[in-house]
Amino acid sequence: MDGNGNSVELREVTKRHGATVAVDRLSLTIRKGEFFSILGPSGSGKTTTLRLLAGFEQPDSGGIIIEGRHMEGVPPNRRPVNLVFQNYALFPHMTVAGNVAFGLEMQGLPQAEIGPRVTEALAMVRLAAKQDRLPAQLSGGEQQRVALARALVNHPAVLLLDEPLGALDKQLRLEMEVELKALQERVGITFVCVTHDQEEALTMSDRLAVLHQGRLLQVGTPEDIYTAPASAFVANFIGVSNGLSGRVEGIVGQHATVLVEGIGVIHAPAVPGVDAGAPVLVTVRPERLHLSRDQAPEGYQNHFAVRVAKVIYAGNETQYLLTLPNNQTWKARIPNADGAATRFHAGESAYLKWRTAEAVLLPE
Amino acid sequence: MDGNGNSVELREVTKRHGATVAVDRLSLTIRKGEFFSILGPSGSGKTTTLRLLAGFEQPDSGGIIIEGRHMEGVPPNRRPVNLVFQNYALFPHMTVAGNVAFGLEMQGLPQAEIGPRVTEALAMVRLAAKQDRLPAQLSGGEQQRVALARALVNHPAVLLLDEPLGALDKQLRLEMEVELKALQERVGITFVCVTHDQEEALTMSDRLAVLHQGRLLQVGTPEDIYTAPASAFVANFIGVSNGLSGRVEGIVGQHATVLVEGIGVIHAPAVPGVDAGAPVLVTVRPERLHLSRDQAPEGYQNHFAVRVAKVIYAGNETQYLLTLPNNQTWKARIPNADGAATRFHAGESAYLKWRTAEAVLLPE
Amino acid sequence: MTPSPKPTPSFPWLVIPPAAVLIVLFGVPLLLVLAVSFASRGTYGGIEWALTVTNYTSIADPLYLRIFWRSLWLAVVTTVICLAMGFPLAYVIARAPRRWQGVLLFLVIIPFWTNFLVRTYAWMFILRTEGLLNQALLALGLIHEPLSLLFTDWAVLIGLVYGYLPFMVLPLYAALERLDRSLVEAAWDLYAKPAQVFTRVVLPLSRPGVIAGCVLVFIPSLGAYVTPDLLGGARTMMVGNLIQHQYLVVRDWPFGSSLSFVLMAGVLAAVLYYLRAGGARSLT
Amino acid sequence: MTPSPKPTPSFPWLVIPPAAVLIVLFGVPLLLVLAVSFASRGTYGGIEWALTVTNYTSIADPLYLRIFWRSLWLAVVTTVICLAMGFPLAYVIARAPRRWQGVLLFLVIIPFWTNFLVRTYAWMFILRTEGLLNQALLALGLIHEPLSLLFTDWAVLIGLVYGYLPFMVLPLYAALERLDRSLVEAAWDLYAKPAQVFTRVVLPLSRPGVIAGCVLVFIPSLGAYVTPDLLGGARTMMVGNLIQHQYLVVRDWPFGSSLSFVLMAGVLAAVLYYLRAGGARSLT
Repeated sequence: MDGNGNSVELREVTKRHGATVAVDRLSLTIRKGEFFSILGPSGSGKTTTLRLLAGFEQPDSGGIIIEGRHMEGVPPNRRPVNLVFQNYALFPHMTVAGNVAFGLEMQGLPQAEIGPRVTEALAMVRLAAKQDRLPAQLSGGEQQRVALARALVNHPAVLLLDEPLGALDKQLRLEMEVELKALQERVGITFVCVTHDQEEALTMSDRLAVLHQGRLLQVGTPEDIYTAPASAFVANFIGVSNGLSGRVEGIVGQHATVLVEGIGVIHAPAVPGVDAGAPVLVTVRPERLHLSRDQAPEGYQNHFAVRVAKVIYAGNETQYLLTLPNNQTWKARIPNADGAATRFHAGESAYLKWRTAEAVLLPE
Repeated sequence: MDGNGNSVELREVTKRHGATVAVDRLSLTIRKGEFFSILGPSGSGKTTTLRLLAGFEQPDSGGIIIEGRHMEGVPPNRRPVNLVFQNYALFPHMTVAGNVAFGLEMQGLPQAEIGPRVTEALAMVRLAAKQDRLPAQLSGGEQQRVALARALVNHPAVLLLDEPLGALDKQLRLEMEVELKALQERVGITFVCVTHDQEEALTMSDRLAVLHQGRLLQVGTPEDIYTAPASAFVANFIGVSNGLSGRVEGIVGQHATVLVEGIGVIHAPAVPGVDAGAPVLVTVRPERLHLSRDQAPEGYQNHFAVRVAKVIYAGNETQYLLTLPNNQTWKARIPNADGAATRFHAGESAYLKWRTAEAVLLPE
Repeated sequence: MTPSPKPTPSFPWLVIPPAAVLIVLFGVPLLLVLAVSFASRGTYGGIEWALTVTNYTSIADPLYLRIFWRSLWLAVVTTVICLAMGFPLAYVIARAPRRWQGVLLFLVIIPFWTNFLVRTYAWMFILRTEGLLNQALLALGLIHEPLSLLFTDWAVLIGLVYGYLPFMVLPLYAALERLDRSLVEAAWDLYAKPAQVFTRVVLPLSRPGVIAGCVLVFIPSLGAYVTPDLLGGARTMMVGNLIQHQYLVVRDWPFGSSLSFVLMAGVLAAVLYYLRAGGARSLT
Repeated sequence: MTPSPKPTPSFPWLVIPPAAVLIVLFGVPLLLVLAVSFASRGTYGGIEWALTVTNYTSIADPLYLRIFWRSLWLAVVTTVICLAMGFPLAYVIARAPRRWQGVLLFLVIIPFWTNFLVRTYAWMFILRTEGLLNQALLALGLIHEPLSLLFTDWAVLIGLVYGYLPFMVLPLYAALERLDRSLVEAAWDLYAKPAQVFTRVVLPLSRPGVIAGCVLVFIPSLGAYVTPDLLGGARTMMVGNLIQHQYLVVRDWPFGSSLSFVLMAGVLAAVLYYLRAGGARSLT
């Protein structure tokens, strides 16, 4: 254990698969006891990163340090990490208890110690009653919990999770998001979770990294990344964003004005490194927009007329596709809290409004 | 074609699989040109219903009428319906164009007519450029669109879709929800879609049916079902709901008062058939709740003190787990629109408030 | 999500024995036979190491070419009959309830559990002039004179089909069992009649199994010698009998070896087609 | 989502021929052999339909029992050697890059493309006193006197392993190729050393393949007659030779039939174990 509180460090790690660079000079520091997610689309290198940490693959260059130990040449069976596989990879010929006991047996623990630890791990995932079942006799959600118990029973320094909720039904997924996070807080182990679902990553993680084509785009808390995405890709991946391309007209303190062709002047918070004259993308999230029949600004610094192109009822909210004066289409998500009366209809005109602070300026 | 505007009718249809009743006296009417969804959890009989419509299975009793024709004894190849399979079921040994042409060839159309219709169908799903590829060379989303084109090219009276978006990544799923609905409006064909994802069903459907254990629980527009669920099961399945068990104290016009042990009197809209003294469940959706530090009612008829047990940041909103005075846990989803300053922290006390109209009363 | 090469523990100590086995056990005998085929026959049988190609040139004799031609023809017909009979058999087994599939496969293989010689003799009892089949046909009044069935091409064909049908059924079953049922349903849904479902979807998708089955039946049929010996008699000699004759009776091992290498060359043509069609893996 | 029975187009015209085939082609010859085994030998060979069980009781002769015992022992040893050699071979093939798997399987099967008789003679050339192996060993100075290799149990074992190894490799390959790699990785991740991964995960999960391979090697080894005849000589007779002898030389078909039925009964014990273990489907 090293004293600096880091559980995992990747230093300039590169990994090629044939001609493609799966992971490209990736440097990351994951702290002890945090729930860290690696978020990215298919082919972003997130699964390769996990396999490098587990030891199934070796980096072409760069170093991996887990709990202060260099991992070069250390095979998976001698690393203080355990992996929860995407397909669970439960041993079909062993019972639930047999699966959970496997890691302890391989470590050569005495039977007297294995029994109680298996019982404890199964109790933790609420499966004590099914310890004599075979994996094929369990539901998907139960198999997932066995896979968790099988890894956690070894008290690894780091638990690796590969799309842990990907194979579950939607309802179950929402429940497991909460449960997984609660479990992590209880056991206090570092969790490193790979996922392509941004909602999952935001909900569960203490911090997360966004990967794209093997490169690290941004790392930070869910709120950092959601409210201040570092690039248009991150903004889009974290939740569909509306964008307007323009040029910075002027900057006064924390306030920037952007001239957008066909629309006019837009107000947004200034960001370091973006000066007057620079081409920028102004992004506003669909749920930060306000729609009204009233032309008055009502305290919103940005406001202009739009046409409602499409209305999608989605239970707790209504989604509107809006045609802007420059013919771009934006999306707005308005809560349904106020009832049906205030809702807009396709073809109607409306006023779109948002506050300066809701926009994020990205260099183009 | 019959004159009453109905595309599909199921009359008291029952289907057994061995000892289990997969579909139990199901009666449904689906109108011409509507996007109709059948929503239910695993084992609710929704897939069996679809297979009965496609003709792969025959009902044990009851009748199925499609476009005015009784379907008894009519094999799948002679029904005016086409199915988009959950796994797409594209023929791996045929090109994209070969797959799309298959149905037309089997109907014995002349080659001169098949060519243009295949081209048109592929253009509709934006895959004209890939007509000579094999299915294995396409991405999941592209395969899905080929499956759609292969069914739609036949101009069926009814298009059946089995979990059409189930195998797609989250980002793609959200895009396809909008695209599928737009496609349906363009071609004007009746769509019958089976899904377990309530968000998908709400977003895409004109009307939907909720199934549970082979029985029809409720049928109506998304708004009907979301705002006025007919039972606790529907309320829960359509979106996690908070519930309080109590007894009706009194009813005055449209207004009911419910006495809940440990909390007090709750106000809710009255529903027909529920009289004073009846045991009821008062449900309020997480996104209809309001949380404040201020004890004043602010126009909310229901309000009491709660303790914040857990705070989950989820990008556009924050989810709170709240401990009620009677020790129940409720969930509240509060938009993040107001910024971080107003957010609550775990362990804090707060006041939970909601308006009478936001609650739904269900008989217990 | 990302597809990636997945190195597993490589067990290096496992790699050396199989390499040695393949070379020594399989390679050496083949090379030896090849060498012998270029030697001469000694005065009293045996081998004289005088390098010659006469063992190959003398195959061009019309007598031998006729035997090759007859063998080829019988092997092709056997393969076609096995395919025609084996496909429905395999299809029924693959579509049977899971627990029945094992039993049905077992029934198909059961004849293999008895001695091949004994089984072939059983066919002699059935087919000979005073045999079971003639007696049955006479008793039924269908014929008035016993038919000459034994020692004809028909008897050899029956024996070959009987002997090699399981080699056709097993790979076909494997291919059909793997066939995704939703593809069959999709074709049915897309207006295909059952016969069209079969020809347009089931048959093309089981092609690797068809190829594997045909190769596995064709090759041993071509080289068969016990069946034509017992059921075909002297009139229907096949290449296998010719080789057996050279080895056991004439004791001309070099000529027997060259015959079997020419046979192998012919077989290689079929195998190359088979590999090109990617069918090799599907035979398991 | 719901699992449900999925009736596909049923092609009823496909069901009748296989039923007929199974009964006529497979059932009748077996029943005929069974009938013959209860008949008597005629004066000049042939069959006399005098019902008797002496063909079965006379098997109890110590001479025949010794032959049964030797056959059993040789078949067991052959199976064990094939398993020990076939498992690493199958594992290497199953873990090879996709495009190499077909080629490697082809190499394993290639000896089957030549006449079995020819291949067995090749082993005679290698093993006899003045054969290739003795010459090589003498030339290397490892021995000074040629060894007597031919006409021993060792020669028979080599011939049997050579002949039946592919029957072991193919089902093992099928089982190993199907093995989910993530299970191997999971075991490795859970602190198992490579040898433990092998014994705790790879071996148990390929059990159906092991059972299928063992049955497919054991049964023909037990009934083999060409190999012990050519490589074992008179000293190592096996049941297969005994049956062959009864049929072709002594012409006592009833006794030959009873011998082959007793052999089949012994084999059934193995098969029942095999079916109970659910291995039947995995042999394809």
